[in-house]
Amino acid sequence: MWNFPLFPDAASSMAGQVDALYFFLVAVSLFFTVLIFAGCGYFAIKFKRVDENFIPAGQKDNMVLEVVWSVIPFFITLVMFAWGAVIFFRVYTPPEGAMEMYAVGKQWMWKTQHPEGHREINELHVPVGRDIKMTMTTEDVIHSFFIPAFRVKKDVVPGKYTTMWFKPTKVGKYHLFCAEYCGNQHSGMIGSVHVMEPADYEAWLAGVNRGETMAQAGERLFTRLGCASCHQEDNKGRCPTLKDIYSKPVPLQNGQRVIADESYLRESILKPQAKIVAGYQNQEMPTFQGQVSEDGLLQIVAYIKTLTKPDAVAAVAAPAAAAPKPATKGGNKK
Amino acid sequence: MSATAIPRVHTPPPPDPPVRPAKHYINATSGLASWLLTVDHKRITILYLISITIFFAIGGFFAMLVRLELITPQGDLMTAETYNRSFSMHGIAMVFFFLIPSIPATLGNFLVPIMCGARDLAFPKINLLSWYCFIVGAVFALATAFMGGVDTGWTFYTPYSSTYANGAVLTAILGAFFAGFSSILTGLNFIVTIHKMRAPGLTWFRMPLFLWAMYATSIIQILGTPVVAITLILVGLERGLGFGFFDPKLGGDPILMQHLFWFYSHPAVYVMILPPLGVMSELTAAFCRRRVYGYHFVALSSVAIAVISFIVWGHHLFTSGQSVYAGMVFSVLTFLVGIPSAIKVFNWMATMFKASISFEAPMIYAFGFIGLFTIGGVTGLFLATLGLDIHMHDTYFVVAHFHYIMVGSAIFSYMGGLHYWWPKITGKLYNDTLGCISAVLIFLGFNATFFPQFILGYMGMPRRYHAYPAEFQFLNICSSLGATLLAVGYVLPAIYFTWSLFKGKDAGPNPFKAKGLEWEIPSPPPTENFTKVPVVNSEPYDYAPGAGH
Amino acid sequence: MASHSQHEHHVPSVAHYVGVFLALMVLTAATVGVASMDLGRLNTIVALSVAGFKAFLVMYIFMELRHAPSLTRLAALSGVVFLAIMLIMIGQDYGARTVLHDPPNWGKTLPIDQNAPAAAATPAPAAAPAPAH
Amino acid sequence: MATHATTPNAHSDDHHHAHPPGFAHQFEDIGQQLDSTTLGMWVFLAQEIMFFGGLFCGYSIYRSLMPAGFEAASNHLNVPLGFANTVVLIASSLTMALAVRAAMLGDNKWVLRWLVGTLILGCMFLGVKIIEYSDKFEHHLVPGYNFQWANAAEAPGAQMFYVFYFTMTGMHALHMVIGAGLLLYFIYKASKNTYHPQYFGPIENMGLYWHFVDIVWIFLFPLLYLLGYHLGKGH
Repeated sequence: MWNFPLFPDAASSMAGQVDALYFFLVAVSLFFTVLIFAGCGYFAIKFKRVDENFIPAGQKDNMVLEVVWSVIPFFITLVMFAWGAVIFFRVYTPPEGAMEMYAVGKQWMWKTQHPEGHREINELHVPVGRDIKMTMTTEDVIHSFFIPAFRVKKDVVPGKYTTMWFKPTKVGKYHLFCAEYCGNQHSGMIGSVHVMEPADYEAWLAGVNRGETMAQAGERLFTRLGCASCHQEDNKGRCPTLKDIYSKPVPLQNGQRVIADESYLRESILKPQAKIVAGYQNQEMPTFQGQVSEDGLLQIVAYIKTLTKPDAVAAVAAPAAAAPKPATKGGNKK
Repeated sequence: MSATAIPRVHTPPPPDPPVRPAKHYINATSGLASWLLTVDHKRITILYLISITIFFAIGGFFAMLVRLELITPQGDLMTAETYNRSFSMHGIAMVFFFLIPSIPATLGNFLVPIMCGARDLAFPKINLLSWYCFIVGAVFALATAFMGGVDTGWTFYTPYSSTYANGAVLTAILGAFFAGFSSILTGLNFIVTIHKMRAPGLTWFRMPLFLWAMYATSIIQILGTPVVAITLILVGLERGLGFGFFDPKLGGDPILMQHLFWFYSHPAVYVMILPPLGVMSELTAAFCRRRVYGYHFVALSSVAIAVISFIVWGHHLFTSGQSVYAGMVFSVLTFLVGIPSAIKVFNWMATMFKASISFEAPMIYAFGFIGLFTIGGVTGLFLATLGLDIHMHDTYFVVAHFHYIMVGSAIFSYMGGLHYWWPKITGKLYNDTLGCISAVLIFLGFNATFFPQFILGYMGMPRRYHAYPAEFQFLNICSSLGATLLAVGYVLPAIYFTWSLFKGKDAGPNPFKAKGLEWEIPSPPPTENFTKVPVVNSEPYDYAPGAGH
Repeated sequence: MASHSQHEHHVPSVAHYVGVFLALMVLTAATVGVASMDLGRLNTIVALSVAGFKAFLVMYIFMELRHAPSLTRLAALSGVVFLAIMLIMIGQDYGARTVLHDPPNWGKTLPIDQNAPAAAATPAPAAAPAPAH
Repeated sequence: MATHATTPNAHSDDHHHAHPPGFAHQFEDIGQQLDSTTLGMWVFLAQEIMFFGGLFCGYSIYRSLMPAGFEAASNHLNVPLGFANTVVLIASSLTMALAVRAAMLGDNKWVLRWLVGTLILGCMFLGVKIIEYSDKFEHHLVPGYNFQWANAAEAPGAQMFYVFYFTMTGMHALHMVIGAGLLLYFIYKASKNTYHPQYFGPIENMGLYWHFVDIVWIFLFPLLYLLGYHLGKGH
């Protein structure tokens, strides 16, 4: 009870910058608060009413003074805004080549998953010094993945992926909270993030019973659900190939272009006709809504990512480069 | 003594004690029906005063439950379910049934017609309808409480409130809907009265600043409240009939519900703070015995706050999946809306310069308000800063910030206004020293309760937590101690106000020797306020005639 | 009848109202006519502007805004303006999300140029069989 | 401050000069009363605009997110019936305006006739709505109530369209029912010869409310009915 810290420990690359901004704002606020408290105190004492009938002199309104004490605070706030926006962008822009981790919020537990396939409940082991990109979603209500020590938080919204990243810089065990009210055990939906030395992390990863990796699980699902029959490697199937498409632009049938990121892949699995690839009008693909769990979707998406060779970034390898298959069945079922 | 010698003038012998008018609006007619079916704006003020005080007590009761539970890290006083229902009822009772109507429905109802020089509001029957809407909403809210309460918080976020929550969500939604409708009708009445029923000679810039604040508040009440009404109806339909407005399976987006909800709910917090700012201007002018410095700027800053408050709500959604660019737009606009509030505080301080400040109870409340409103305002800047809000959103820092504004500033100024106009409303004087003591007690209790929560907030303690990690316990204990002191502070005025009703001395028309139309009529005023329509031919607060801008 | 109240109401003639009614009928028919043609995005713009003009006609004539004091017009306008504020501010969030894609894709060096010719990647949609809906 | 001094218990001399019937005491004169009631009505209508605005906002966001589903679903609506309904409602707006005009002239007999005409047209409108709603129930197009849609791809968008179709037209129909109730009240008042050139405020406000409900439908018709019209029939 008595060993109560007054400041959270800073254990991520961004924590220092957020704290610096915090202290800047504390300083500015303290300055203005003391200025106003002292001013009020002094005026209260100095101009105390002594004589009932004394009428203080009228005051001339001074436009310049009004403009000054509006514009100066506004410029100070612009500084706060700019500094805050820069940090906001950095926190919500995962760097390239970050280690992909997944988290699925479910009413009152966090299911985290490593790319190597190991799954944890309310626990997250991460190596120190590595950029970690979290791709998160929820199976029911809105939760919020919040690690105070890393100064980072992002709501998870049903029906889409939200991402955030952090780079742990200090080994240790830190709190993991759910910050968005999600029902009965909202306060029970907590856990801990273990930041470990890379060697210890590898040992821990090896030690734990390594199930199949995400990609392998994704591949198994990919074949079991019959995706492989259409989406063939060399584009012979009735559907576009999925080779080399991750995070590259996909020309759509209505002329727009979309980045094939996780959200696009997930949406195309659940609602195939939402964004049909150009050149493929037929709507053969059934919706898999309800047949694949959130974890399964993450695994399939992870598998599709492995189909993109990292070096094939620059070339615009639009998947439909090959001649589009003529739509075998005209029109579409009404 | 100070360099400027204050002229020593022989004070005349005290005038004979004021006599209470035989006939006034309280004893004009008697009987329950004359109260429940009244169309006199002053009587409707009393009806509202009683009903919102009851809800202040209910909200306070649930607040004490929450604070008692948080003394220990592990949730042992009550189950998580009961805790969630307690803070939800605390939120709903306080926001919809006390803070939104607090000043507009009581001091506003009483003073707007009198300050305008009118006999009554433009639509007296609609004024009574507004109270009955409040009562229907109150019945629904109490029904919610007795049906086991609701555990969605006062924000009703979907999909939890529409599909996963169990509890009387639909009744709570109806309660909030009718309370909102009552607020719309009050706003409508004020706008038409201020526009169309001002006394001859009372131009816009001769109006007291309280009227400016009530006008700005009415704009928000009229244009904001219907949006939360439709949003709550949509949540109700999604829960009741399965219409999936925000259901992701139909392509719906829960963030749209947050957008529509906060489109009203942020201007709603300005409905809660604008009337107190108006009361503050009146208190500063009366107890510095001087016209408020920069009258035009303070008046127009109220309207500026009202308009800009409609485009800033996105700061509630910074971490909710809202686009980063929309976040930046909302962040810069949120800083913009903070400026008019700063202008007001600086102008009040400038009014005090070389003034003659007396320290009756209302002025102690005014000083307390300036302190707490400043802290509340600057902590708002923290949350408007994008980089910090990522860390602080949904933590106790947010809880502390909005309590500094809602309790520290709004209720503090409501109390100040109540102390200032109590002699006018009831014709009775209360014990002034007790008034000052209660102000200091509330100030200390309030700071002890909510300042530790800023520290807890930056430490990362999330909101609405039934149990929390052990290292947060000490600060939570301080907060709970402060809460008890705060409760005592709030009970004290109830005691000496009621005492003053029976034992208080008669207050003459102008106990504080202030300037204003309301101080020119007897207290308590007759039913028709003015026997002859007043003609206003001077500047507001003209303590020093001829000074002018 | 010399009404002593200073509100001398100019009472428009019946023909006046019937004329507006006919105009509204014509506009409604026009809306339906235009809607039957496939003008792509233009359909919505035309539909809304015609509806807006019809609404303006009803407000201006039927609801007596023509000789209403400017305050009443301001009240009418404020409703529309704040509705526009709501639509724009909520729309800018969804617009930013769909068009600008949040940071994970922002700043990528990929040629995400919406109107760049699709480098022979996709034949012009016309070549493909008529998009039978 | 005010030059007016009140003796504490001065008996309030009745200095009001003679007022036309229907005058409310809190006003100075009938002109101020008319201005105030009209302004009050317009402020109420501004609030109603924001109330329906929430629905229009939700509709436009989802329509931009799911255009295909919305167009397919909208194509199911019976446009000729909708067009007929629009004609009926604009006609009722005309009769309402003529009723207000008759009230301004103090001609209570014609006020009564035009109001009854408006009421009949309003009921016709509601009748057509009932027909349309029952048709949707038969085709299982009521969301949340075993909603069925052939084309699986557009099913979510279609259901969302019908969610907004039922809510918007339902809210509009509710306002029509309230309007019809008010019309009955005003028909009763007109039969009592209450309106004359100085006192026609209430009728004018009723007219404002009715025209507002008409304007809401003027926007609803193109947005809901004509959305998928260019896709051709039976799609």
